[in-house]
Formats: sequence, structure tokens, C-alpha cells
Amino acid sequence: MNTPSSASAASLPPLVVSDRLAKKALRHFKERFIEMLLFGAASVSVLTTVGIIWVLVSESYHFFETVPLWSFLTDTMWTPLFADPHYGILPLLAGTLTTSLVALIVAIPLGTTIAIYLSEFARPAVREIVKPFLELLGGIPTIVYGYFALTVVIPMLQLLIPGLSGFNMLGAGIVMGIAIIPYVSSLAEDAMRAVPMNMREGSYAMGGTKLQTALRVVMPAALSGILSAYILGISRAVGETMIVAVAAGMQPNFTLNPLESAQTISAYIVQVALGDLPHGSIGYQSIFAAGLSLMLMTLSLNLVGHVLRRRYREAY
Amino acid sequence: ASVVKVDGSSTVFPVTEAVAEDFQKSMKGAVQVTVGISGTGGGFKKFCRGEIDVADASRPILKKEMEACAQAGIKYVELPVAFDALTVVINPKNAFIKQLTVEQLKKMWEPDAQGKITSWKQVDASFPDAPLKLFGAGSDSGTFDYFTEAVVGKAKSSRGDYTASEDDNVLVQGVSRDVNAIGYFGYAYYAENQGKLKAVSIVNKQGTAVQPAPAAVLDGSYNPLSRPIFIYVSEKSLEKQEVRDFVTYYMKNASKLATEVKYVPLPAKAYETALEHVSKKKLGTVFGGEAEIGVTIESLLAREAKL
Amino acid sequence: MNSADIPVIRKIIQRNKRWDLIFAIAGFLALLLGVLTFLALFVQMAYTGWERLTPEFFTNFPSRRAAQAGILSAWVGSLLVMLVTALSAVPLGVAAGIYLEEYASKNLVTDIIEINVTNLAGVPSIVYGLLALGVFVYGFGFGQSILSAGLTLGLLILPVVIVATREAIRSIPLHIREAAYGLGATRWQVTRDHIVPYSLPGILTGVIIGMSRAIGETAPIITIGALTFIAFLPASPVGPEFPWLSFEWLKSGFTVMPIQMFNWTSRPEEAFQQNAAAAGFILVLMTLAMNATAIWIRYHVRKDIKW
Amino acid sequence: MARVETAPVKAAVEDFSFYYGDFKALKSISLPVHEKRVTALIGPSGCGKSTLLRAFNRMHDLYPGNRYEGAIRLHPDNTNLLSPGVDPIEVRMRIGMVFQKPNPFPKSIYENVAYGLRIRGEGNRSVLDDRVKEALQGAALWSEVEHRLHDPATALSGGQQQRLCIARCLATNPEVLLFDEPTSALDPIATASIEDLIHELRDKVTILIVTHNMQQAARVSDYTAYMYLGELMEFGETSQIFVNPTRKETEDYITGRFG
Amino acid sequence: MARVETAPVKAAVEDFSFYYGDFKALKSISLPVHEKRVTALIGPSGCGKSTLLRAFNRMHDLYPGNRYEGAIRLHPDNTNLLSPGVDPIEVRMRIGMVFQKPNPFPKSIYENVAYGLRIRGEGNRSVLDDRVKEALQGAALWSEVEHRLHDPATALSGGQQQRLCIARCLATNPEVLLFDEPTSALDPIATASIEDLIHELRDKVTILIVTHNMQQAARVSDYTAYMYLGELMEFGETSQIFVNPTRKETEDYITGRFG
Ligand SMILES: Nc1ncnc2c1ncn2[C@@H]1O[C@H](COP(=O)(O)OP(=O)(O)OP(=O)(O)O)[C@@H](O)[C@H]1O
Ligand SMILES: Nc1ncnc2c1ncn2[C@@H]1O[C@H](COP(=O)(O)OP(=O)(O)OP(=O)(O)O)[C@@H](O)[C@H]1O
Ligand SMILES: [Mg+2]
Ligand SMILES: [Mg+2]
Ligand SMILES: O=P([O-])([O-])[O-]
Repeated sequence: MNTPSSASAASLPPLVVSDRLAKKALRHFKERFIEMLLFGAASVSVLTTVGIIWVLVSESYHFFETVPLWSFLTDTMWTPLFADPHYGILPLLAGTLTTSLVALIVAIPLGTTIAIYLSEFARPAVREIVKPFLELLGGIPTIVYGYFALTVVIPMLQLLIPGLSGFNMLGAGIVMGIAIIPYVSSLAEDAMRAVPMNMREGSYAMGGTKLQTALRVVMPAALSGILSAYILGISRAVGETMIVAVAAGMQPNFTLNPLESAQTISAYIVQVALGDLPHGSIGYQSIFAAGLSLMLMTLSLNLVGHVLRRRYREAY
Repeated sequence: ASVVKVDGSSTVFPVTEAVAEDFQKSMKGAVQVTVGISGTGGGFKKFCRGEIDVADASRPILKKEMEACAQAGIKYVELPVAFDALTVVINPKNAFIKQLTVEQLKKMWEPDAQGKITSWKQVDASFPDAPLKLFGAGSDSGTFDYFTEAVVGKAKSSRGDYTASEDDNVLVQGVSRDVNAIGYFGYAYYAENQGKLKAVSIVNKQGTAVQPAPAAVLDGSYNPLSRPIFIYVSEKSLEKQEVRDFVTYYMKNASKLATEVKYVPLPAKAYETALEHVSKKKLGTVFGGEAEIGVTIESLLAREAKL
Repeated sequence: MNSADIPVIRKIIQRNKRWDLIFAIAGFLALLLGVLTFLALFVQMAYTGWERLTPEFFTNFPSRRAAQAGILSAWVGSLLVMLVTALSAVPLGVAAGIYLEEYASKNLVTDIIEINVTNLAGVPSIVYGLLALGVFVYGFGFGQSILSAGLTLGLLILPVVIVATREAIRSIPLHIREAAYGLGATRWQVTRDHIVPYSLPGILTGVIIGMSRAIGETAPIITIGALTFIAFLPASPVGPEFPWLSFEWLKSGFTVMPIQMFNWTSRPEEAFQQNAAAAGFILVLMTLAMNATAIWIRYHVRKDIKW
Repeated sequence: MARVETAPVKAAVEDFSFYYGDFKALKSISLPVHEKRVTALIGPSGCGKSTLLRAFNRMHDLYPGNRYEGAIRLHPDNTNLLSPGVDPIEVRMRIGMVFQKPNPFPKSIYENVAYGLRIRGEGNRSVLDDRVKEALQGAALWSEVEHRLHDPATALSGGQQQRLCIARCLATNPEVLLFDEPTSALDPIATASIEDLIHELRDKVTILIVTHNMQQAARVSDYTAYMYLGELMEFGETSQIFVNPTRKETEDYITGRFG
Repeated sequence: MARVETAPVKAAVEDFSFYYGDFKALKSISLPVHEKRVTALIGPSGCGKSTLLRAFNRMHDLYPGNRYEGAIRLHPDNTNLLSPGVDPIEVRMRIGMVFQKPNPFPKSIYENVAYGLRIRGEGNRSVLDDRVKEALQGAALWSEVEHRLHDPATALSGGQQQRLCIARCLATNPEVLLFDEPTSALDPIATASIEDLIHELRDKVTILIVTHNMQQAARVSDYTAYMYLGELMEFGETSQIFVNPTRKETEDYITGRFG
């Protein structure tokens, strides 16, 4: 046997780094250069965020020089462009929350049901056909949904609820909910399908039915994925613009009643953008203040999503 | 290709669009015309920043805008295009309104009404206790400026809690679907949607209730809601051949095209005068930056002639 | 358990299965609702806009006469904007995805980038509009041009492309990478020869889905102020002399499909609603075609790569 | 090691063939499974051990395109488990299964064990408590988890998880227990504890176990079936199969000449 | 079986320890690898066989948090493969590796074999053609694929894929070949063909092989190292280790008393 040991090391030739093994400077340089390029590309996304925050904050800063933050947060009227301006974000916030809530009441149960159905009940053939169909539904431009809400859904609702106004948060919210079903169902289904089969087999082997397996085993196992699907749905609803702009009424009403018309934060921004406000006017700044509020809302949603994902990380 | 940039009033847009379309055809595509819709105020802001050649306006230029233009060294020629009847509309199923006075309109729309006047009964005791649903022009529009001036007495002075849209069709939709709704916008939008809307007769200075209609505009009886509409052309842009061509074409065809899009054209004389102003570079406005109410066609002609 | 329990067990199973059935029906109905909504929407637009779907509709410019109006400038505009979007988002997104998956070691910087990409994916599109207004339109002075719009949408879909790239790369099994490294390949060689080619279908799918989202975006385009009557085409990207490329078109004004549709829906004349429906129908068809391509790639091309 | 007195047949595989789509994975297998004995299935990878095992609780019904032929009869009631008239859920309620990779549900230890009872409609807390304790004791896990019943099951070590999975089955008192390579994902110490457990369980329940580890088969089983390419090559008492196989192939495999 | 005449040491592991983060997976291992001989690493699952093998071509550098201690010297130049001054890419160019699961690139058969040459900058078509043919012949695959060199490699059977992976290494003439359980994903027939191939290759190249199959180790190797819990328990000529192990643990393992 010829085991080299530290004792015999002295008799071996001295330690060398062969020429072949020396780092080749050129190759090393090229690799570093490419890495820098790729890193540059990756930083663009950070620059985008910086850009968004910078634009929103700097314009809002001027806004808050004129408007005290306190009245922005507590005033119940939002009329920044009128002779007697009020700058209370509450009406827009109420509109945003109400439409989002209606949308979620539609999208979360339906989206979850569809996800469970596709992932646990439907035959693979059905799933292969239906899933792309749902994805198509998610690809329809929201402006199209907006007119669908205005010309089809709201008139139908008016037949059911006499006296319902022609623009209302209910109709806009319902259609928005339908529009975000695909996001919720598709992501939730992905999460459930990622649950390994052996988990399901465990339940089936105990004599569980499909529904029991889905509700008691698959859903808990996929919890973090399902929660992020919901969070994505919520942030879509909060930021959705064209449906509410077209169908919810563009009226900054401080109300949580979905039968009324109202304006959301995003709808206010397009409304103003439809006109033209000069750089520097309080009106121009007001859309950035509104945008900042919107951004903060979605940002905190994302944060919640992040925490939830961490907390309920799948441990299959 | 050379480009003519127009932006501004949504009221004037139909006329300018028609002109732009025909003009581009007559030039066989050698000139490109873009027509934006930013509202009269928005249009003037761009105009005074030198971003556009022509501003569409549904009211004369205001003091503040004149100053902004002066500061930027922008001079302009003012060209009246047609007359419009600002129309107050209600839902066809509304049975209790036959006519409205300016007083009543003011009660509904003044800033003090915000959050307080929410029922028809508060506007007039004889009206039922039904919710008052208001639809009106957005604050960046000339229509808004003119209506508030005419009704409330001060431009831009309005309550804020109503459905405000730069998009007049949204207003049409809103009023046509709600029995208790009332709204206002340019006559053209009413004329196109007579089936879905009812125009309210407005009691004029002389005390008679008048329906909006071309004839009533011509004879001056539909007041105070008749108003002239304009285009403003920048002096600097007039140095460009294509802008001169466009404006000339505009004035030559305004009468025909305004009628086509349901406005009341001016007498031929008015367009000739306007062209003269262009060629002689007669700059400035004849309104002195004041929002004037109840300008009739005759008085407009008289002023133009004096410039 | 023994055989005597079997009748009890059977009862329980029966009850459990009843719930199974109830849920299956509920699931099917929920699915049906989604599918029916889509069909209702699609059929309604097709039905309303059917008469307008003639060849001329695609070759005509917008016009004040509904029957002659077409979507030429809109679809060309959409195409050019998408070109800029693709050229900006694809290289950046793919490179960023590669960096994050293949190069980045776990550290604070890459953590920040990661969280940042996830967050960006949740930022409402209207906020991108504000970014564009502040940075591209005013900051860089690109104005309301194809360039501004294309870059805005490019940033908007950047997270989609990054995420798709990362997912596609992640689906490449570790042992393929190890095989290549084991032969002495450098990181870049592994990336170039293996990672990129094998993840291409996945990346492509993501890009197309991102683009189909971008093509229907309305809000950010409105925010940069592009609601305009455009009856001409931007300058051709192919120039008459060397290098036969012209970038004039990047600075041109433009309109896109959803804006044209939005524009028509806000016209007073009923006839324009038909145009809007027809344009909406085409727009949906365009996104459907893109999505269908993406889905096709996902289900067919991707399946062909076996590990 | 193996203890063989005559024991009644609990289940009988009768001329059983199985198809994955067009692929015939099992060919006319006949095999008795004796009551309260351990029967081991051995054979080289891919020979169909798992396939046969999974037929016992109709696991193959979960995937499309699978087809059974022949019968597996469960005694004393002589039910053909594979008959289309027999509800697979009922079969699975009678026959428990432990998988290769421990697969506890993402719930607490307690809820894992209670799961089988809950889906049988048992909601009474004190009944559940008792049965959970009993099952955990039966799986030799009670002392290790008794103070953390409400911790997530995934926090347990691999060997503990596997015993939890066994407890989960025991809680519902199955007539037959199926094990599919239950220790192949475990370290030697955990493996030993599972083998001990199987030793104890065979007094209470009929066990069928798949293993790729010859030594394990020799250690834990009373009967051994040697399979090769979808066929049953040899079946007999474990001592006989390992000491004195009748077929050359079995001997080659057992002595490690191939595989 | 094993053929042991004195052979020079091609590589020497010297007091080598390895850490996955804080976990010390290998503990002070010293081991010679003889030139043009087959050295087998055996031991129960998780004992660190793969970890040791993968240290030879710095595979661990691909993942963060891994740490080497000690040295692996490659002779005759006596380079410490693990020294931070040594470029892992060059190490991998000298030492080839075949993995547990056949992992051909989803490219053509030809491109798979040519890949190693291409990244070394070889672009000459006729040189490539020759070397690809040579390598495929060396891996005993030429006759089976010579008429479909441009078919996708993934269309080959598992055993063919594994031989392709060997050909891929051979094409670049490595000094040492590492095999990590190269047959564990294969059927018995494919296994036999790979074992035959290893037999032939040992005249040309130094081989280090990890296997969990004792019989395989006995069949193919000249030297065997038995590892347990990250330590090298015993190293020696294969015949000696299998017939007359010096340590009790080795004997237990080899005779299947545990594992
Ligand atoms: N879902 C399936 N579809 C098609 N063929 C399958 C499927 N599962 C297994 N097979 C095939 O059936 C045969 C028997 O597989 P099985 O899993 O029963 O083998 P096994 O003896 O359990 O092997 P191992 O020891 O590797 O688990 C194999 O040839 C396998 O390739
Ligand atoms: N990436 C890793 N991070 C942390 N620990 C690891 C990692 N890979 C392996 N280990 C641990 O290191 C030890 C040795 O693992 P290794 O894969 O080398 O074992 P092995 O002998 O090859 O086993 P097997 O026969 O199962 O392949 C094991 O305890 C394993 O859990
Ligand atoms: Mg198996
Ligand atoms: Mg290993
Ligand atoms: O768009 P306006 O005509 O109301 O300014």
C-alpha cells in the first residue's frame, strides 16, 4: 500500500501549480465582463423601482408642501381640481377598497374552486383544454372588460336591482373579479399541482375522497402558494384601472356602498391624464400623490405576501 | 412629412377632426395632422408651452393663459369656428322637469351645494324627494369653465362631488341610465343621442323657456348657454406653410363641416374676416381674457370686425 | 377493523362521496362561468362589430364617418410600440433572469434584486404610466412618442420576462449543468451552450404572454398622453439610403389599438360603438393569437426537450 | 427470524395481470398472503414489486390508463378487491399503506394520526385522543412525541416520520398493511427501529412488504416472493428461499451475482 | 476480478476534510488512487462517498458554503487540486466525471461527444469527427450509433446514454475518470455492459468509482475503500477487503448484516 502521509510528504516533489492550471487571465476577464453585463441588466429592474419611487416621492413632496399630510389622510372630500379644492384621499381609498372587495368576493371563491377542480377533480384531458382557455381569459385587455361591464353587466344588474345607478362599484367590481379569476385560479392550481403525488397518495391510501384529500391535505400543503395567488389577485384588483374608470362612475364619493358610483385611486389618475395638466401644477402633483398611495398599498400587500410565503413555506 | 399639431377642447374636437381628415386627404398625405383631446385648459397649457401649433377652445383664452403665453413669447391669432348650445340633459323618463332656471342650476352646482344638496326636493320644493345625480364636464374643459361662469357666476366654481368626465360619452351613458340624473355637455353629444336623453328648456334672461336648437342659437334666444367655439393659431407656427394651409382650409370648410357635426356655423362673413386676420397677422383676443356670458353671433361679428 | 364494520364504512363512504359530487358540480359551474363570460364578451363584440369587419377596416385611417373609419394607424402603432417593447424588455429581462439564476450568489444585492422583481410584478400599470410621464415624457424629453410608450410597456413586462426566464432556467435539471461543468466548461459557456438554448421555449412563452399583456394596456398609454386623432403612419423604419434604417418613427406621435377603441367608445354617434366593438374584437383576437402561440409552445415545443 | 406455523390465508392473488396502458407490468401472478405473517416481495429494480403491492389498495385507480386482470381476494369475506363493483375507497379503508418516502401531511402530529378517523366521521375529541395515543404507542413513537403532539409533523426526523406514517395507518385498524420499501430513505438506525416495529406488528396485522434489501427481507419476513420481469419466480417460506432456492435465478439474485 | 501489481499513485487524498456549511461531511481522509487501476468507494448511504468523489473535480465549487480542508494531489505534477490558486475549470478539464443518472445534453449524439472538444476551442470538423469516433469506440457505443450520430441523444436507451456520457468524457482524454454510482439507474443488462466497459477502460485511465452495490465493487475494482459516517474505515486491495477485512464494521457491512 502506498498511502501518502504527512511523514512521507518530504520525499515528494515540491508543490507546484502547473502552467496548465494557472488561471488564464483572458478567460477570467471575459467571464467577469459578461457577468458585469448581466448584472447591469439585472439592476435595471432596481433602477425602475428607484425611478418609480423617485418620481412619485419628488412630485408628492411638492404636493405635500401645499397640502398638509393630515388633511390628505382625514379630509373626506377629494376635489383637487375645483374652485374649492379638498385633498382628502379617503373617498378614493373607499372606492378602491370597495371595488377590490367586491372583486375579491367574486374572484377568490371562484378562483379557488376552479383551481381545486382543475387540479384534483378534472381529468387530465379536461384540464389540458380548460387551462389554456382560462389563461386566454387572463389575457383579454381590461379596457374590453370595462365596456363589457358598462354595456352588459350593469344593465343586467339594473334589472335585478331597480334604481341602481348606471355607474356603480358593484358592476365594476364583479367584472374586475371575473377578470382576475384566471390569475387566482392559475397560480393556486400551480401551487396545488406542485404538491407531490406521494402526499395525495398518503391521503387516498387512508380512504380519503377527492374532496377530503383536496381540502385537508393538498390545500394546507400548498398554502403559501395559494396565499400568494390571493395576494396577487388583491394587488391586481387594487391597481386595476380601466374597468373602474369606465364603469364605476368617476365620482369621488366617500362611501363603502357598492351600489353607489365612486372613483378609485387609479381611475382618478387616468381621469386627470385624459385631460392635460401642466408640469408643476397642484393637479399634476395630485396624481403623483394618489399614485404614491396606490404604490404604498400594493407594496405593503407584496410585503404581506412575502411574509406569508416565508411563514408557510411548503415543507412537503 | 410635415406635421401640424392640434390639441385642446373636446367640444371643438369633432370639427377639427373633420377638417383634419379632409385636409390630409386633400394634401394626399403630405401633411400629417394630430388632434389631441386635452380639454380647452389642457390645450392652452400645451399651446403656451409651444408644444402645439393650434389650440382648440370652447371658450376664449383667459387672463392667466394670456400671461403664460406672453411669458413664453407665444403670440396667436384667434379664430371663431362655430356656435354651440351647451345642453342640459335629463333622463327621458324624468317627468317632473319641464324647464329650469339659471337659479335652480346654480343651486345644484355651486360649491356650497357639495355634500348638502343631494335631493331634487332641495332644488325646488315642487320636485320629488329623489336623489340628485349629477354628471358634468371635467375641470380641465372649456365646457366646465363656461358652464360654471354662466350658472354660478365664477369660472371653475363648482361642487366636486359629481361624476366628472372629459369623455362626454360617459356622461351620456350616465344620464341615459339613471332616472334622477342631470348633466350638461355640448349640443353635438345631445343631438347624437336624442333617443336616450331629454334636453331641458332653460329660462333665458327674457324669461322664456327655450329648448337648445340651432335656430335658438342663431336668434340669440338660447341664452346664457350659447357660446362660440374657437381655434387659436400660434404666430410662430403660421410661418410654416403647412399650418397656413391647414388654417385656410379650416376656415374655407368650417361652415360645411360644423353643420355636419351638429354645430351652428357662423355667417360666411365671419370666416372671411378670420382669414383676413391670419393674413394680416392680427394678433390677440377680442375678449380681453374675461369669461363672457351670452355673446351672440352679432356681437361676435362686431368685435371681430373691430380688431 | 373487521368485516362486520363494512356496512358502517359503506355509509360513511356514501356520505363522503355525496360531498365529492356536490363539489365537482360547483367546480364545473365555476369553470363554466369563466368560460361563458369570455364567450359572452367575445360574441357580443363580434355581433356588434360584425358589419365593420371588412378589409377596408384594416386599411383605412380613423375618420369622423364611422363607416369609413378604420384601424390602420392603430394596428401599425401597436406593432411599432410592441417592437420597441420587445427590443427593450427581452434582452434586459433574459439577461437579468440569467444573472439571477446562474450567476448571482446569495447575498444582499441579489436578495434586493429578487424582492424587487417580485414587487415590480405587483405594481399597477397606471404607476408605470406615472413613471413614464415623469421620466420618459418630461425627464428625457421623449414626448408622447412611440419610444416613450414602447419603453414604458417594456419596463412593465420586464418582471414577466425575468420570471419566465428564471422559471425556464430552473426547470433545467442540475445534472445537465453538472455534466457541462464536469467537462471543464466555464460559466458563460454553460450559459451560452446549454442554459439559453434549453430554456428558449420557456422564455419565448413568457415573452409572448408579456407582450400580449402589453398590447392591451390602456392606462399607462393614456397617462403619457397619447389620446389623439392620428390619421397617418409614422415614418418608415426602413430608410432610402445607407444604413437603410431610420429611427425617425421612434419620435413620431402614434395611436394604438386599445386607445383607438377607447376613443371610439367615447364618440357621440351610435355608429362608432360598432367600430369600437370591431376594434375590441380584433384586439382580443390579437391577444388570443399571441396567447395561443405561447400555450402551443408551452405544450408542444417544450415537451420535445427531454432530460 | 421467520416463524412459520400454518396460518390461514388473508388475501390471495389469483392469476393477476396488470397493465400500464399497453405495457404489461405483471404477468399472471398467483400468490397467497398469510394472516398475521410478514410476506416480503423481492426482485431486481423494475420487476413489478411496487406495482403488485399497490394493486392491493387500488392505488392504480388514481391514474388513468391502468388496467387490472384477474383477482385479489380478501378473506374471510372473499371480496375481490379488484372487482369494478367494489369501491376503491372501501378497499383502502380496509388496507393501510406505508410509502417509500415518509409522507406525513403538513399538519400536526396529532392531526396526522387522527386523519383516518376524521375522514371516517369520528369527531369526538376523547375518542380521537385515545385512538391517537394507542396508534402512536403501537408505532413505538408515543414516548418520543407525547409532549409535542401539536407540533408540525414535518419537524420530525425521517425515521420518526416513517413511524408516524405507520401510526397513521394503525389508527384505523387496517386488516392488511402494505409497506413499499419503507426504510430505503432512512439511515441505518432508523431502519433498525422500523424493522423492530414490523416484528412487533406481525402479531396484530397481516403485512406485505417490498424491499430491495435482501438482508432486510431475510430479517423481517416469514414468507418471501421473488419476482423477475413482472413474473413471480418463486414463493415460499423465507428460510427456504434464502437457504435453498429451487430456481437458479433466485439463487443468483440472492447471492448478489446480479442486481 | 481485481488485478493488483504495484502501480504508481496518480492522486493522493491527504488529510482531507469537507464541510457543507457547518456540517462536516468528511473527516480527515487520506487515500491513494493508483494509476490505471479501479478504486471503489463503498459504504452505507450518506457516508460521504459522493462527497469525496466530487471533491476530485471541484464540483463542490458550484454551490455556495462548501469548504475544503487538506489536499488532493494529482501526480506527476503534484498539483493540489483544492488549492485556491488552482482554477477549478482546469481541474475539470483533467478529470472527467460520469454521474449516477445518465445526463446527456439534449443535443445530437455527435454534439454530446464533441462538446468537451468544442469548449477547448477545437472547431476543425475533421478533427472532431475523428475524436468523436474514437471516443464512441472507446465507450463501446460506436457500432450502435454510427448511423445515427445526428439523432438526439435522449432517444438512446438508459444504458446507451450512460455509455455516451462515458464517451463524452473520453473524448477529452482525462487523466482520471470519476464514476458516481454509474449503474444504479440502469437495468441489469445495461449494468453489465457498463461494467464490461470499466474493465476495458482501466488499461487507459485511472478510475474512481462509487457504488452501493457490493457485488459490483467486488467485480470491477482493484482497490476498495470502505467509508462510514464521513470517515475512511478501511482501504486495501479489493480481494483483501472482501475476503479478509481487518475491521469488524467492514465485515458487517459487506456481509449485509447492516445497510
Ligand atoms: N406509471 C407507470 N407507467 C408505465 N410504466 C410503469 C409505471 N410505473 C412503473 N412502470 C413500469 O412497470 C415496471 C414495474 O415497475 P415497479 O415500479 O413495480 O418496479 P419495482 O419492482 O417496484 O422497482 P423498484 O425497485 O425500482 O421500485 C417497470 O418496468 C416500470 O418501468
Ligand atoms: N448539498 C448538501 N448540503 C448539506 N449536506 C449534504 C449535501 N449533500 C450531502 N450532504 C450530506 O453529506 C453526507 C454525505 O453525503 P453523500 O451524498 O456524500 O453520501 P453518499 O455516501 O454518496 O450516499 P448515497 O449512497 O446515498 O449517495 C450525508 O449526510 C448528506 O446528508
Ligand atoms: Mg418500487
Ligand atoms: Mg451518493
Ligand atoms: O373639452 P371642452 O370643450 O369642454 O374644453
